[in-house]
Amino acid sequence: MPESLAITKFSDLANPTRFLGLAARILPWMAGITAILFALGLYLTFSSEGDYQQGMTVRIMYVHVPAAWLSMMCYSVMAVSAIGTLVWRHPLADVSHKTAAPIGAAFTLIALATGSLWGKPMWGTWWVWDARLTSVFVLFLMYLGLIALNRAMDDPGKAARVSAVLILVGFVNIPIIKFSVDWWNTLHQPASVIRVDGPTIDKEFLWPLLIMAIAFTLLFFTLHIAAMRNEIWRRRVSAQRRMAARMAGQTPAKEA
Amino acid sequence: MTALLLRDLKLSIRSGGGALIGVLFFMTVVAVIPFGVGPDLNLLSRIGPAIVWIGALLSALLGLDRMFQTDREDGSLDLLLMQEHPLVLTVLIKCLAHWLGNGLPLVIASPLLGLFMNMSEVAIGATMLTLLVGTPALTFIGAVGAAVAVALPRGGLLVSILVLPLAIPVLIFGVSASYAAVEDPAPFMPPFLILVAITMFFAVIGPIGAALALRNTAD
Amino acid sequence: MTHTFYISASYIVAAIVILCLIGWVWLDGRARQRELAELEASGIRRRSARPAPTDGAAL
Amino acid sequence: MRLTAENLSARRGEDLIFKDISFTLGAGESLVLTGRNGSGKSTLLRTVAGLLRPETGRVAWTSDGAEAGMRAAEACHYLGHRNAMKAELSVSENLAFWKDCFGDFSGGRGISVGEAAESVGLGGITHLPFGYLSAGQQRRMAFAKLLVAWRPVWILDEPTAALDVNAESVFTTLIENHLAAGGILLAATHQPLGLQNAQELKMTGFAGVMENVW
Repeated sequence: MPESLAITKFSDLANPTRFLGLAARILPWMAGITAILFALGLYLTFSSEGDYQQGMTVRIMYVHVPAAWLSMMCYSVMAVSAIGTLVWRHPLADVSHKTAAPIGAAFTLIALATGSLWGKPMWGTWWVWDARLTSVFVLFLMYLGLIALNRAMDDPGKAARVSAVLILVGFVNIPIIKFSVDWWNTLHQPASVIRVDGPTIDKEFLWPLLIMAIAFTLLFFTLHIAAMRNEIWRRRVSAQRRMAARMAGQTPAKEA
Repeated sequence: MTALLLRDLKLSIRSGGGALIGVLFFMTVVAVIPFGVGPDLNLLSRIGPAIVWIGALLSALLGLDRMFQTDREDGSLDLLLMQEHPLVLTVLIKCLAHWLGNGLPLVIASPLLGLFMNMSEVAIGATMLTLLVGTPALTFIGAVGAAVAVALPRGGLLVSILVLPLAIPVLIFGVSASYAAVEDPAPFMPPFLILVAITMFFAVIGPIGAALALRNTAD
Repeated sequence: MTHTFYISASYIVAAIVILCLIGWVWLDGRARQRELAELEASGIRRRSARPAPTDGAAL
Repeated sequence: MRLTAENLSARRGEDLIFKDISFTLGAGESLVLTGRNGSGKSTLLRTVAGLLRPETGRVAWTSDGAEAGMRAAEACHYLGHRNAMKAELSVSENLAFWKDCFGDFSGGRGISVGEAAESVGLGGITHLPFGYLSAGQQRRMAFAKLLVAWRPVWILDEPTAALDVNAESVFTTLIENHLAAGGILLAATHQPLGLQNAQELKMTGFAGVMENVW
């Protein structure tokens, strides 16, 4: 098969079989690099000094910020896939946004939990209803709602289109989360890494944070590709079972 | 009978099951309260137990109408009615399975919502405990409503209307026990024991009433 | 409570959630592969894989 | 071993569907109800199965081992229009549940789930979710439900609807085996089931409104 040439073409990546082949090849590498980055990141995290203002608790940042970043990036990935579903009617796009939802929910949960654990010593309370926290919580509910929607519908194609519409409508929440700390005066501190005028954060914290962020991002993509592969397998099993049911009807029934 | 329990549990977990949706509804209902009353943490912690209880009550009502409806639609209910086992026992098992699939997740999710309402640790513990004891009563009361409404089109709404007034005592004693745990002069045990008594009372009355209704609505 | 408690708690929570996620993806994949193998064993194949089963299609 | 109905009458809403129907069926005997749509076949079957309260009369089951006052329904299998199987569960989960729930009635034993599926001609697909099956296959699996637990009386409401000729002959064979084993059959049908020496009861439907009540 002349696949070496065609593999570069996006349209051929569309072929689930081709995707499975690619996934099988790159998944071990991605998993390995993720593990190495996590080891390095965690080492840097625990060897760094505490912040003079926030003390040792600044170490929570190295989990909290990457998780919060992923909770938004995952939704953006889902939004792109949703466009893929609605505009190009791409079967892999369906699979992509369906499988990203549980992963996104998990990372949002980490962001909420670690934020809460950071807030208790800093602000003296587990939870406040300020703009940033509330909008992230709404994001979490949206992830769960999408999971429930996908589970509630029998026909995966229809479920994918309906949830794609919902994902795109819900995308308005992402800018609200990102800019909530600038637009409203909240307890949550403003962004210090991704800014127009360059990061304000101290170099000492920046490196571990960056490495942890890259490690988390790679972890997300590894899990997402693996989950997509599972979903493709699941649909294959389902298709083959349906076919098996049809074939059993055609063979002459045995006399009892 | 274990087979029936396991089957109903499997159905509540597999696709289309109500467990996840109930919890999600619970979280959403409680999460909109601060938007309505404002993010004042002191106020929220004061009304917290009541809000969590009302949220749990509404979410428990949500899945009730499906309790016998699905079995009726595919004809399983007919076969269950014909069997040798007393119908009361069958209904009791179905209630138990329904509570494990829909009520227990609410109890497990309640501490999280307690944190969101800025409740103290004691208040969260008390609310969770009262929900653990009180939600079975909601299921047993709901079973009667679900059995009465089983043959009706759009029975879901009717179940809520039928069940809500009966559930008020559960709400009263559940909330007052939760408050008694945090507010000093009031003792915790009397309302809590009344709540236990209500649950045990409905555990007897509910299945009997539901069995009676199911026998009489068959057509 | 000390700050160490909050730090270790948040790392533990994150680790538990991530391990659950990895475990879910891993076990789900294993289960799907087993189902495909069972179907294969009972003689049901994808149409494209039936004439000459290749690596990718037979997975 | 005898299934007796005495002076049965039943109504739907305010209409009296039939009145004063009596029959007695012994071991190996069968009764086939015929008649046009709405003639009360299903109503009679549901009354015998104990799912509808008869207006007058009673259904009784008598046999050596049976205790007095036992509901006749406990000796019956009922296969209605609906299959009583869950689309979300696999065929074997469905059948195993009903096998466990029914239990065997005294005087016989049910066969295993695999054998039951085999005898309706669908042995290889019990691991599939019930919802994946076609309407005819679903009906056959619903029929397999009668085989997993022993009941002397089979009450079948249009058992062969949605089935092809081939499957019908399978059903007829299974019913004949059941009768040969000392079973009793009560069936409503449009198509002839091809049973030898079956009694036939022609339902006419609508025996009048309840004029004596109002």
